[in-house]
Amino acid sequence: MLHIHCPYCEEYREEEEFSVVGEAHIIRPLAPEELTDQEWASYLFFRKNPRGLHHEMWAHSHGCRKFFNMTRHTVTYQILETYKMGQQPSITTEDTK
Amino acid sequence: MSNSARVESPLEHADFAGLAALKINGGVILREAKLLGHLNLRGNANDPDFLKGVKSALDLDLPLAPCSSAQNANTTIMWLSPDEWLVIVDGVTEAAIEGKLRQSLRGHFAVSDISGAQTMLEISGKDCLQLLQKSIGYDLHLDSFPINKVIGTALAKSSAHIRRTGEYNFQLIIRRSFADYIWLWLQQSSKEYGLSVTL
Amino acid sequence: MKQINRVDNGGRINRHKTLVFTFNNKTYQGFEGDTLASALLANGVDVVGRSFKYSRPRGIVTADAQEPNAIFQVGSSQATTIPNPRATQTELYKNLECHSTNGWPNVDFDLMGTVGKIGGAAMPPGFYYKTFMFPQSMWMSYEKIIRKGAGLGCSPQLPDPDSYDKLHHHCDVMIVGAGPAGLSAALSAARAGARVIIADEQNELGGSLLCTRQLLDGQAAQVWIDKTISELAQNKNVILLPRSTVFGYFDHNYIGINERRSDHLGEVDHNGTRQRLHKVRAKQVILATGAHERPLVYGNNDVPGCMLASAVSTYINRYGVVPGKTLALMTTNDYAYKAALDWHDAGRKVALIVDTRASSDGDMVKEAMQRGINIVFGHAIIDVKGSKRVKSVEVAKLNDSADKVLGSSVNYVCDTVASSGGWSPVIHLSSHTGSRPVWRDDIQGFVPGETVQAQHVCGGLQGVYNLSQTLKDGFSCGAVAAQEACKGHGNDHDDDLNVVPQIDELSESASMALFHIPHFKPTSRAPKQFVDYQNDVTAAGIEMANREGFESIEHVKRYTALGFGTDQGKLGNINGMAVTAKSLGKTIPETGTTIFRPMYTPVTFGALAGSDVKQLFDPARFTAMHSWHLAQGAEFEDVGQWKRPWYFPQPGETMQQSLQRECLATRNSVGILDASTLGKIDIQGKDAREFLNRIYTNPWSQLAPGRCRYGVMCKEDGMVFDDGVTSCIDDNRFLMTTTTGGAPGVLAWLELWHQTEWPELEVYFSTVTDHWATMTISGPNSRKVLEKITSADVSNEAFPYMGWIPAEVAGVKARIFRISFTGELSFEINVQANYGLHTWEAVIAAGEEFNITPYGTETMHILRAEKGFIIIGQDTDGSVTPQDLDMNWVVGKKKEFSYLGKRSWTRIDNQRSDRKQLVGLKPKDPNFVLPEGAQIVFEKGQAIPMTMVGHVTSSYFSACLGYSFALAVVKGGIDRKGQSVFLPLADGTTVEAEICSSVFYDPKGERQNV
Amino acid sequence: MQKYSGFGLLKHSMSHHENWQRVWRNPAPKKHYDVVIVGGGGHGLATAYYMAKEHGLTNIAVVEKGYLGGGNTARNTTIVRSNYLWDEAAHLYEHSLKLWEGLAQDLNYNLMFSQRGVLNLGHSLQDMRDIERRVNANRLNGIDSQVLNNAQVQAKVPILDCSKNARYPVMGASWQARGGTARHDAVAWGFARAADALGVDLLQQTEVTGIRRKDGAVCGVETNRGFISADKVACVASGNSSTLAKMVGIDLPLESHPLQAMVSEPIKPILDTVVMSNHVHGYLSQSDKGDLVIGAGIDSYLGYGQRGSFDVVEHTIAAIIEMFPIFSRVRLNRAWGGVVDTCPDACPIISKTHIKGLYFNCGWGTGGFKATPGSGQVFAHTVAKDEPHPLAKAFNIDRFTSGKLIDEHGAAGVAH
Repeated sequence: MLHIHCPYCEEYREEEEFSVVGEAHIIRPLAPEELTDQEWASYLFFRKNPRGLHHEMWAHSHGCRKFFNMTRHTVTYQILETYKMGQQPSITTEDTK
Repeated sequence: MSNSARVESPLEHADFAGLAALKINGGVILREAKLLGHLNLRGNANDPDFLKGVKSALDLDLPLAPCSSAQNANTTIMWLSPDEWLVIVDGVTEAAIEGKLRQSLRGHFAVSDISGAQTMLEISGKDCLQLLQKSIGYDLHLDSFPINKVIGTALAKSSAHIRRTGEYNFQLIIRRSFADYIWLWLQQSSKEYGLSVTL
Repeated sequence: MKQINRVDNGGRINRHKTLVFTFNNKTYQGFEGDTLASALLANGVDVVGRSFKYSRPRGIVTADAQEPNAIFQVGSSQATTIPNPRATQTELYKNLECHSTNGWPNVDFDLMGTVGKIGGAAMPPGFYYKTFMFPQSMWMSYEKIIRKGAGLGCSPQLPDPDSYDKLHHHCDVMIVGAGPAGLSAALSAARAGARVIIADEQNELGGSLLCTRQLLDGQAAQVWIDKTISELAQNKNVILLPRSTVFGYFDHNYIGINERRSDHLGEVDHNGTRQRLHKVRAKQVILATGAHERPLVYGNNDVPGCMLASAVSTYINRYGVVPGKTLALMTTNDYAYKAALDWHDAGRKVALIVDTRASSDGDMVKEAMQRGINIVFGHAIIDVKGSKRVKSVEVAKLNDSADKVLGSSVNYVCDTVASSGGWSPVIHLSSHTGSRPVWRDDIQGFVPGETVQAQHVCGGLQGVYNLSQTLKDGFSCGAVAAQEACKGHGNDHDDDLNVVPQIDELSESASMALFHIPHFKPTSRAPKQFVDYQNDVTAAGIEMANREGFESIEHVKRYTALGFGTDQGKLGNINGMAVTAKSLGKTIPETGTTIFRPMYTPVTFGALAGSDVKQLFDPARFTAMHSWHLAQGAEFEDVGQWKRPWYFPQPGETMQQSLQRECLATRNSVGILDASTLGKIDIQGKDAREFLNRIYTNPWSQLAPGRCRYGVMCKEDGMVFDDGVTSCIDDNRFLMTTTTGGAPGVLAWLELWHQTEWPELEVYFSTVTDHWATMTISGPNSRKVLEKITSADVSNEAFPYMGWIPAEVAGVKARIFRISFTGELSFEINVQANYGLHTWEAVIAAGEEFNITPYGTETMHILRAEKGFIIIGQDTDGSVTPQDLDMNWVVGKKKEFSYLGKRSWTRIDNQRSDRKQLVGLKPKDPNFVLPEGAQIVFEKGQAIPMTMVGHVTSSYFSACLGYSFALAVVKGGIDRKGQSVFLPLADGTTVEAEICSSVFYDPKGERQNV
Repeated sequence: MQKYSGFGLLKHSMSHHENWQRVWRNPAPKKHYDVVIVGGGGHGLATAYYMAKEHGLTNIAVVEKGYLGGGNTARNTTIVRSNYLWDEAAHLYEHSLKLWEGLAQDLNYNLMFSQRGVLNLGHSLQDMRDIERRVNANRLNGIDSQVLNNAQVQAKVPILDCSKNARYPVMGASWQARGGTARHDAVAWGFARAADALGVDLLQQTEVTGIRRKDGAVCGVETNRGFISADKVACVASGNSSTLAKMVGIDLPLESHPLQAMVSEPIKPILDTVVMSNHVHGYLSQSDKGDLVIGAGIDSYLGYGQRGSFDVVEHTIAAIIEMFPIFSRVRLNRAWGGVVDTCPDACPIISKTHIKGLYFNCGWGTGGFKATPGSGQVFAHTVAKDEPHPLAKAFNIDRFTSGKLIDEHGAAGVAH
């Protein structure tokens, strides 16, 4: 059970209050019609899936209902930071860029 | 509404009046603060006009700190998220207060009457802390959950907003359709302490 | 009924309270404070079970969680019986009833044992992989026979009368283990002002102090324990949890504890909860779990009477039980001499001490010498004689490297063999979070490795066995943990309080690294040397596995079943690794570590489920009108978590008759449906319209206040995932409805897009599902009913189809929507839910003269299907686009924004002409209702595998049409209307149906518009 | 290869089992192989076996960074069935099931494949509609499958709570009699032993650290034991597929999640079928040793840690008690996790890549074990012939671009 700091409630809460959405910072293409099928597929389905640091989006579903991002290690499960929507991570690696 | 219209809380079937008459001396005391007015208020906390508008409509400052609440004689405001508050007022006044809010607010805001959507349970008694901690993962110790703090959290397999009003006093805001489930949960979980119902 | 092995005094039992119990139907007596194991040993019971594979008689080996043999069935009824508790951890209570779990017909006379003796030789590790293969068809029969021998205890046959619950905690410092290290850590942490929880699996806190004879400050250890517990108990920041096993250590310092609250009192607890699962989020965790003694691996080391040296001491000192008459001790270390000294103190005979080392001059060794106990250095016990109890031991000299025995052997008569191969730190919990243990040669054991958890270890867990050192270690560990946890807000306290008591420590000589005792014969031919008792894994078996190429320790474990018993290798794993290492010529760390997983000891299912059982397994959600439905005798359908009326049977009706009645009443007069469960979302803000344009496939720019529109939502892959009617309340405000099951998902979907992609749109969403009670009156007389209870003008002119009005209904403020899911003239009345039942009853009363008929979800399904209206999740499955549903009319062509899902429709697969499309089906036999889920083929009589082209999604008999009909998806179906398809059914018949329009009733839609 | 039989066992017992041969060699890596298979789990070993047996390629190595069968092969709940919904998946899994039915004899290794039958319970009207649909599709695809009503389910599993008192009463089930369980470790060992006998080099403790290319084609793998040259590299390494793909700059539509499983203490035989429920979210069977083998869904977040969150264990056990109230006093012995690569459509990828000589077999999600022989056989064909096996065609990676997904979330449901 992860212990997650909600950047909006500004405190740690139990994992059961949250739901995970998936990889963070996936931006919807502004002009989907101009993309090739392959580019569109890449947006829809292809993910980094790193073994190591990962930026991922969560939602505080039972709490403030806000979405936010976190940088988490996918092997040790350590959470290095959580940050608000619209902000950039302060901890990155080559894999996560 | 006409006077003939019958109004019922989500826990009407639990017969709290009958249970209160039993006068059980339990470690957990339950009271339904039923049929209050509940308004969901949305707006931009960084907009001074919004804050002013709320203040003038409710005669109460909007609580801006995360997980805080504010209260006066008739009104309680609970922080739900940076742009969302729950305003609890006396029953039947919600429409008028919604109107007042709509009048005094400008720009981007929202008010939704959700008085039918939820009810408030007041839980107290010497064992209430342990009872709640059975199904709430949040730390209810006074250090982390002082009086007037309010949190949205998971309560057993449902959700609730919980506000502390005293060392051994809590308000639980629960959804109407889950009320029966919470009532079952309460009865089961309080067995060892004894549950007394008050009106 | 004399307790022949009970000494006259000493121990922590209450001799004034005799407890009668039965084991294998024989009656015995023990005392309060006994475990089942100590009571059986007190009564001289030798054989407590039979081994799994060879059915060899087995006795009690340990006094703790390591016990592999004394695994019982405890309880007297089919509801309360518990399979597999360890007798060593089962507290005795009055009238306890228990049985051995293996042995047929009984443990003392076991026929399977004979089979084991004869067949055992042909049952080496993995033997089942090598046989029972021929003929192929026979495996299921072989398996039946093999399974006869499976399992230990029996599951109860009746539901559990007990209840269970859980409790969440947060603390600064969580201490696992209340031995000397844990208790001293608790003291110093609590004194520093930390919130402390300390848990221990035993019934009393104190750990090894409970059976030590060492004096602390010149007084019995109990004095220090009492003082310590009293100080902790008085501190309101400290929670003491005896009888509480920490079974798991999870990420982010999350600890699972199973507290046994009533198991020691009797079989059933009717008042509170039998067991409680504590879930602790700790800022700092201190593991003070101590160490387990290792037995040595020698010939016939499983004969009852062979025990761990420390267990012998524990039974004598803690329970006042000497588990035999004459003891032989084999040890690699000084510490185990304590067992012989305790035995001697109890007035019984020590035949000899066999010390595998060349010499030792430790204090206890000297003490044993002084007492005249026969000590043989440089020797080992290589074999044990006896079957149901040790009769004698065979002792031989070891060579220098202790891998061979030399010369000839000597036999010594005894009935008990205590052995000690040193100590293994209890590293299990530290492994749970993925940390790899590290081998330390100096203590011949694994200790916790690096971890990312905020974890501290102290005492025996890191190889500190000296009591003063342990206490000191505990004090400092507790202080450090408290300081880290309470950064800034701890107490100012005086470290000087944390004083280690004065203890006379004994000097000890170094122990010897020895695990597997050699025999004159090679291991493969030597008497069986057991490594893992419960699974009958022998040193020879491990060597054979190595020989066959199973060299990784994980392969060895899996091939031989080493460590897969209920003790999870606590007793045998290290020895098994040592045997493997020796056989492969490697060191133990090279051989590898094993990864321990939760549970540390087994946890009751009921405790893991807590109170989430029966009706609390999942919330049941109800509408405001539920009590009315109940009173009417409705049958209910589970829709998500909701309980919805399915249909309302009248006395004597079949379901089909009820449905027919409900359908006809609605089509011909008026019906009423509780539609409160539909999701409702209040959308406000000036960009609400634009937001809807992006989320829905159809356009929303022109929808005027007072008007309603149906919309479909797609995921980005272009597939439909929800639908519903959204109404314009005013220019900046809309009320969206969603499917019942989709409500939470749709709200989250809207929030996701708003918060993460389009925060610039000024719009807010709020769920109002529970706020409104919704009742739909439908049918030609619905207006007449409504008019009786509202003064609003609800005429078609004033209030046309697909509009909504505010109104007062039955004295209650309401919103009425003229939308229709039945195709009939319909009004959907929404009132604040607290007035829901009142309004419902008023509508029913008003409708009485029109025979207003409540209907449930099934009639709703029939009526909508007659109109070709889809139900998401029934007629769609996540692979269906609006185009597939023949709903091009709901797809915006000119919308500026490339709304969700649109782009995916241009992919190649979406362009196929043979996509499955929604159509109607008319069975050739108008009375035959096609089974929902029936598969469709174009040509009948195909061989299997057939080419399937679609399936029936909805199918009913229509009472008002007088024939059966269905909705289906069929490849290219829209262009195949009029053609026949075939449905090969489960009973072997094939039925024919004709593809037709999906709208069967009132195709022009006139009835809803009147 | 030393032939195994009951007679052989008796013979060896006379010589105290001292003369058993190694089940596989422990060879040093050769400089060059025709094919290097990355991943020594069940699927990789099966691939090697069928490649050697059916395609005559014997200069093959399987490289495994840990020990053979040590990944998900060793961590799953051993269920075998083929009652998938869509034709493409159903044909692949059924092909696999048919291989299972003669596999012990083929490999001369008893995999303890026990066709005790699999029940998938339905608890709602929609569950039952989905079951009808799937069973009908199975039937017409030649897969044994039938729908049982409440009473028939009760008769099959008397200890299942089929009463109306349950929170989600059992309405019926699908039943596949040919489904069942197998001994997971034995599957890896059986394939390994048979592949080794055909000359395949099994290289344990050999970790691939890079995939070398020359002129746009694969030419070998870098390992902790040095470079190994190869004409073709076939990746079958669940939980590591994305990592391997990244070495050559390929993105896969995969997410790796923890999948937990657990066992009770062994109890006397009480359940002789496999019972699964998507709705209450849990499933179980009883092993030949007596353990109740229990599984549930995946943890929702990415995780390579071979462990998940404890609440999954709690919810799963609650689901088991919902189905089997009598197990409330039985005790849970052990819980563990694997790492599963999940695809957006809950179906695998068995595919060539744009790099010549590089192949991937991955994304089996929670359903890989049951497919072991079939996966190996069609992948061996795909690699050996550089041409997708007919049954593998639909599982091409291009389907994510074309949109021709095979959505098996319903049939995959809870993990298994």
